[in-house]
Amino acid sequence: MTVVESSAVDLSSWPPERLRQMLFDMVQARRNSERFFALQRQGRAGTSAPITGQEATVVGAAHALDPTTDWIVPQYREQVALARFGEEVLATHCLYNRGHPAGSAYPEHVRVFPAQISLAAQIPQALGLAWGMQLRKEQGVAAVFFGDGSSSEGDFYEAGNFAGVLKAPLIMVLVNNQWAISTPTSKQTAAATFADKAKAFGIPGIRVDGNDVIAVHDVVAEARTRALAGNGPTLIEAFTFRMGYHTTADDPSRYVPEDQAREWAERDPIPRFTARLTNAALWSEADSTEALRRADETFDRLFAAAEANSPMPDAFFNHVFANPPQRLLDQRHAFNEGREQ
Amino acid sequence: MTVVESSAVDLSSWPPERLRQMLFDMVQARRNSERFFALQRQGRAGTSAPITGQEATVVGAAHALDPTTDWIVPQYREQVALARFGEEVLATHCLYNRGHPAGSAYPEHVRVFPAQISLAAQIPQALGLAWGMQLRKEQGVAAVFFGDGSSSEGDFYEAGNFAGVLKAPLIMVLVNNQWAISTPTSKQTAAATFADKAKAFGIPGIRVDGNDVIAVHDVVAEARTRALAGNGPTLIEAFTFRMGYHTTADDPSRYVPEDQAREWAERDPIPRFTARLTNAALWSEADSTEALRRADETFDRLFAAAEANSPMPDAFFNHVFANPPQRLLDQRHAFNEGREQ
Amino acid sequence: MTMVEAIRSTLHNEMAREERMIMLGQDIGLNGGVFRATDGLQAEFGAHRVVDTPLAEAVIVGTSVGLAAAGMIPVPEIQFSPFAWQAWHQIAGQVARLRQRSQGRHGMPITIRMPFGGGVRAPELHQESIVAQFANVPGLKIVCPASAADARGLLASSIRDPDPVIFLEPLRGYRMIKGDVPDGDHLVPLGVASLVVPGNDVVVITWSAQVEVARKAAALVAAETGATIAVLDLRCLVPLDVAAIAAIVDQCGRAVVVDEGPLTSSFAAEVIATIQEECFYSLEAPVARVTGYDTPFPTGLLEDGFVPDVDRVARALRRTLDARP
Amino acid sequence: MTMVEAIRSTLHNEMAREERMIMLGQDIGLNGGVFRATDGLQAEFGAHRVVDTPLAEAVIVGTSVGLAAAGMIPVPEIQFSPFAWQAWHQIAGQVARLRQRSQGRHGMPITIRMPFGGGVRAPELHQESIVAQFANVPGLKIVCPASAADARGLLASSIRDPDPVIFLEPLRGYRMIKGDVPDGDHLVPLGVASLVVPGNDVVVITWSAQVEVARKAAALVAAETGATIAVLDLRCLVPLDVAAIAAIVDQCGRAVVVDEGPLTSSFAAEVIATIQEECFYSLEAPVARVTGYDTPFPTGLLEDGFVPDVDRVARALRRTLDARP
Ligand SMILES: Cc1ncc(C[n+]2csc(CCOP(=O)(O)OP(=O)(O)O)c2C)c(N)n1
Ligand SMILES: Cc1ncc(C[n+]2csc(CCOP(=O)(O)OP(=O)(O)O)c2C)c(N)n1
Ligand SMILES: [Mg+2]
Ligand SMILES: [Mg+2]
Repeated sequence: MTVVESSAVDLSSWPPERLRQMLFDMVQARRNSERFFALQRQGRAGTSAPITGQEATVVGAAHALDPTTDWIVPQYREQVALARFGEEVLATHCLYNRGHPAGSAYPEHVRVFPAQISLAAQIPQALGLAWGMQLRKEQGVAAVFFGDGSSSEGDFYEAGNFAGVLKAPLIMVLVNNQWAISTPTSKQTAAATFADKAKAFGIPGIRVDGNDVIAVHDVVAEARTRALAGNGPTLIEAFTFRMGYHTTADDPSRYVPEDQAREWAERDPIPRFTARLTNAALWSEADSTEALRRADETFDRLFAAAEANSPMPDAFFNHVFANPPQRLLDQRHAFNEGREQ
Repeated sequence: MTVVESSAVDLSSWPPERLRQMLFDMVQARRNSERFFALQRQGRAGTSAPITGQEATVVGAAHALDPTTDWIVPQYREQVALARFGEEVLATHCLYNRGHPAGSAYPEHVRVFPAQISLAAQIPQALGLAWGMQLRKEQGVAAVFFGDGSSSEGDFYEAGNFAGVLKAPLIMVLVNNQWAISTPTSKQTAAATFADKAKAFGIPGIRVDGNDVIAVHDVVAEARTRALAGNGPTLIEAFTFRMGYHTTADDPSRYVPEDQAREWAERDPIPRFTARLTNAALWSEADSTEALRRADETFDRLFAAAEANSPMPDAFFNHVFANPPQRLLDQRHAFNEGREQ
Repeated sequence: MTMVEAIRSTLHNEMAREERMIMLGQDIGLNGGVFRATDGLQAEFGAHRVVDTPLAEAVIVGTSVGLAAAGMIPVPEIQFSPFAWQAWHQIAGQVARLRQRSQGRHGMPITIRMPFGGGVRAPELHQESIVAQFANVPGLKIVCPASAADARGLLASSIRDPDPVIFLEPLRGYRMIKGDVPDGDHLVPLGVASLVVPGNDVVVITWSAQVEVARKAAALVAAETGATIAVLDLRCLVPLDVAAIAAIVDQCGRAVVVDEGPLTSSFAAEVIATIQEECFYSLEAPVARVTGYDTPFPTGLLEDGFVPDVDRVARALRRTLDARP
Repeated sequence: MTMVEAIRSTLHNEMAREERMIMLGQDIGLNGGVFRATDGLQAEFGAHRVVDTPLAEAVIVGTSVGLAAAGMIPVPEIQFSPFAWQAWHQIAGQVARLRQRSQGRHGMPITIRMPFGGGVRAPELHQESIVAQFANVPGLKIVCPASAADARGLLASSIRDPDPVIFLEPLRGYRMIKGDVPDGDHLVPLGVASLVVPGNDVVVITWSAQVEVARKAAALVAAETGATIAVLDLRCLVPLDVAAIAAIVDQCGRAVVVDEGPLTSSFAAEVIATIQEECFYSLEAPVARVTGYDTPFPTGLLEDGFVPDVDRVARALRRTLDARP
């Protein structure tokens, strides 16, 4: 297992706009979470899972990928932070939040897989995507996100193990935010680190400071290079912290120790990267204000569009099959007749 | 990962009778497999899975356990080699072989769990047994056997991971016989060794020469000591070779390379241990002859008893529930009426 | 008392009564369960008896098998019923079979608790009704209380039953279903249906949260038509109270079965097959079924169209009453 | 040609026809499958298209989802159908839903092949019929050929179908079922039942290996009684050919449904519920069902008592013919 931190990395080799974009994406991600949360409390939005505290992990990884060739296979928390893969991700996720059937229907060119609720089930799927690209000789990788909790599911291990055998171009990003709802990692595993689990698969395992966007970017970029060179998958443990609620339905004050919350507030990835870019004269307070303003503007526009998008009541009959059986057509007909009575 | 071989171990500290018993058990185990195989070919017995080549692993492990306090949770291949846990194991397994419903119904004092067909499903169960003993403050361990193939199932990993958290008195004996039906271990995993998978659980992982009965005994005994001291589970990879058929329904000549079969024939655990005991003047050719005779005598007696034991045709209605629903009683009644027509 | 409080207090009573009982699942300890069904129990009985497990359903159920074999009484929780699929091989292949596989040696006095059913606009894979899949697994008992009192009586019976029980708690009923609950040792036997509304013209047969829907639909249509409409709460799908079903259907000659799952291979189909076997000659109209549809359980904006409601049950009642004999 | 040879040669043809097709499973490569259903295919098409996987059903199915999303046509094999339980969360929760979850973007043209059914005295968890559990999962098609020709025609249609198909091959029929098989591109559409024996007095409705049992029982009872007895082979449980069922039941007025699974919540119950919805007024006798029992599938010495046989089907036919209208 390799542990990676970036404090030593020299930012001068980076294009300034890329660095600024990453910070912007992080600010926007948090803002999106806050907006969903507030709207839920007002009764205008559904349950949501804030990314607060984990922005560096998702944004750093996304920026190491190429949205035109690589797939992101998320769990359920990352969608607010995937601006790198197009504004359509947030637009679609606004529908998701409202309980709209098209809430995971990303447009054809957006290489983001539908949200996964059945935890860890996305990992074998991401492996299949990576393997498929390999078979079809497409240059691309699949990067799958999943939590410390999800890593306890058989699907994680079965996929990691098979990925090792296939040497598939898969990047497994294990987001260790130290909690699975109320369950701390100490109850999730006795492994020294989650990255250690790579040993079981015969693949590289790397632990990275998940609150350090540059470090995350670099390990994902390296894993991507390895994967594209045919050298197989990598397991990356991004060590971070869920700074807020599991979801809008949760009350972390029941279980998160205050000390831990305080300690990690100081390691908040956004002030940290803001300070770094400010020191490098790449960011100013005005930028922060502007970033929030733009985030709000985007969110308002996309959420309003989602609110205006009402599915037909019978839309849940769509897309069950490409060739629906007569019996299902009959049911739809009866449903619509009933409604008309 | 520790790799253990025993060539250096001094046998003089061992009670001679224990050494002789282990060799006897190994000879008997193989003989049982041969007898089942031959009877199947004659149409008198059902499908069976020979232990040939793996006797040292099972017998060595069983002799490190205490049949009055420890549980053995087998897969489906070990039962012929569990004389240490009482003749009842073979007696019951003769019923199993015939397709008798009592084929996994070991008597109350025999701490052997029913055979497992749903591969790896026994591993969480063994963990539950170990955990239960821990909770009930019983001094004992559960030793679970499973194959290299089974180690690819989620159940193995979920159980190993939870075992690490619980520090349960569990010994996981991964019988790496290099094949899962026709699938070689190279297609099963890319891990350097199976013992390495222990890293994913934060528990000790040990690879042992599975054809060396003393070495197996010693690592299992050590794991048992550790478990009883409250220091948790151990994963033991017993590296061995399936010298013959997967089951009576299989044809290994389709897939096992001849070289490999030849090489491992030379590492056959029975000649190897026979030579060692013979060198130590603890065994003679006459003992081998006598061992086979006794094995045959036992097998004949137990198999004949099993053949004489015919279940009632409606016996499959027994023991579905402790309190069977009326509907099931009605079905049984109808079944019996139908038969009488 | 709400249903969730009836469940919580019953778990409390059973834990106090039987020291071999152990509860295990995700977030059931310090957090008291995502619906607070286990609130306070870890504080009272200790972290060794109310165990927060890793996020892995198969090992929650699989260890329960071993715990039972070791003499414990495990009461695992699956956080939402579709996640029982992750443990399906342990439930269908193991829990349901160990007693027979061992010819009675390893009884499986396991009660697997889980919420199910629609009405709370949760994300997908939270609200599906998969009762028919459980019911096709021989060796399981399936218990679905519809009232707070039954939640207590049936849960206590399930935990004390020597056989494995799938105990299904209605998600939207946790707080919405309220009622008096007998104090202390209240037991409701498994396999005895309850005729919650008597009637002579048609009967609605259902279970769990749909009992309330059935009551309302029955009242509505009774008021409209003057018919007397019975409601039979099955309470348990296995053991199925065939005698109670046959008695009320024979009496009414007409029946409607309501099931939240999809139509095809629903448990409603089993009830109808049973009715036509038992009551063929007293049936005056086809038995109607009101179920979900053969689609995945819809997302929040659409779920009201999927879950049987008063309107749909009422329409089925009218159609069934109108059918010529 | 035997059924297994019909399957093997069809897999061969489809692999040759569609280069995006990939087969994956345990022991399907060098070993050619434990029943030789894939014999020689790896040698011909390469180890990258006929893939021996690790022993892990969930990842076999889970990767198939991703392969499909990447544009491949996956044809995974589950070695014996009860081991589909290890992958149940991927089958019921994912394969069946990705098309809808993505609103049509990620179609799932996956055909999951697996043998099922009794008659070969295998150890437990090899011969169970779990069709009713599959049938309760919306989004899956379920195909069960009864003849060698249909094995070809339905398998080719399944593989070419854009929707996920559970393709169930009768274990004891692999070698016992023989018949002429049309050469080349023979397609049988999904969802069209086959009236394999016409008749007017009663119809036996079934699928897969039980079609042969039904034929024999029908012949036996027809000879005894002079009745004309139809046999309807459903071929597919989903799409269910409701029109064909209704037509023949309306014609005969009497029906027997045969299903190898346990009684409770069997697919037979679905067929009966459908019949009584569609044909209530033409039914002259209760529809009988002949199924397994509500017990685990028995061990070898006892399995003959569990699996419906000619004797049991014949008795159900006699009882149904004798019933007063
Ligand atoms: C298979 C499955 N089991 C249980 C749940 C319920 N559940 C939803 S989120 C969650 C915790 C997830 O923790 P983790 O994987 O660490 O992700 P995080 O929420 O921390 O991002 C649980 C138990 C689920 N969605 N799926
Ligand atoms: C869950 C499950 N999947 C598939 C099978 C079919 N099967 C029976 S034995 C076997 C190979 C087992 O290999 P391994 O675990 O290495 O044990 P070994 O036979 O070598 O002792 C397979 C695939 C099964 N019994 N259970
Ligand atoms: Mg987490
Ligand atoms: Mg093996």
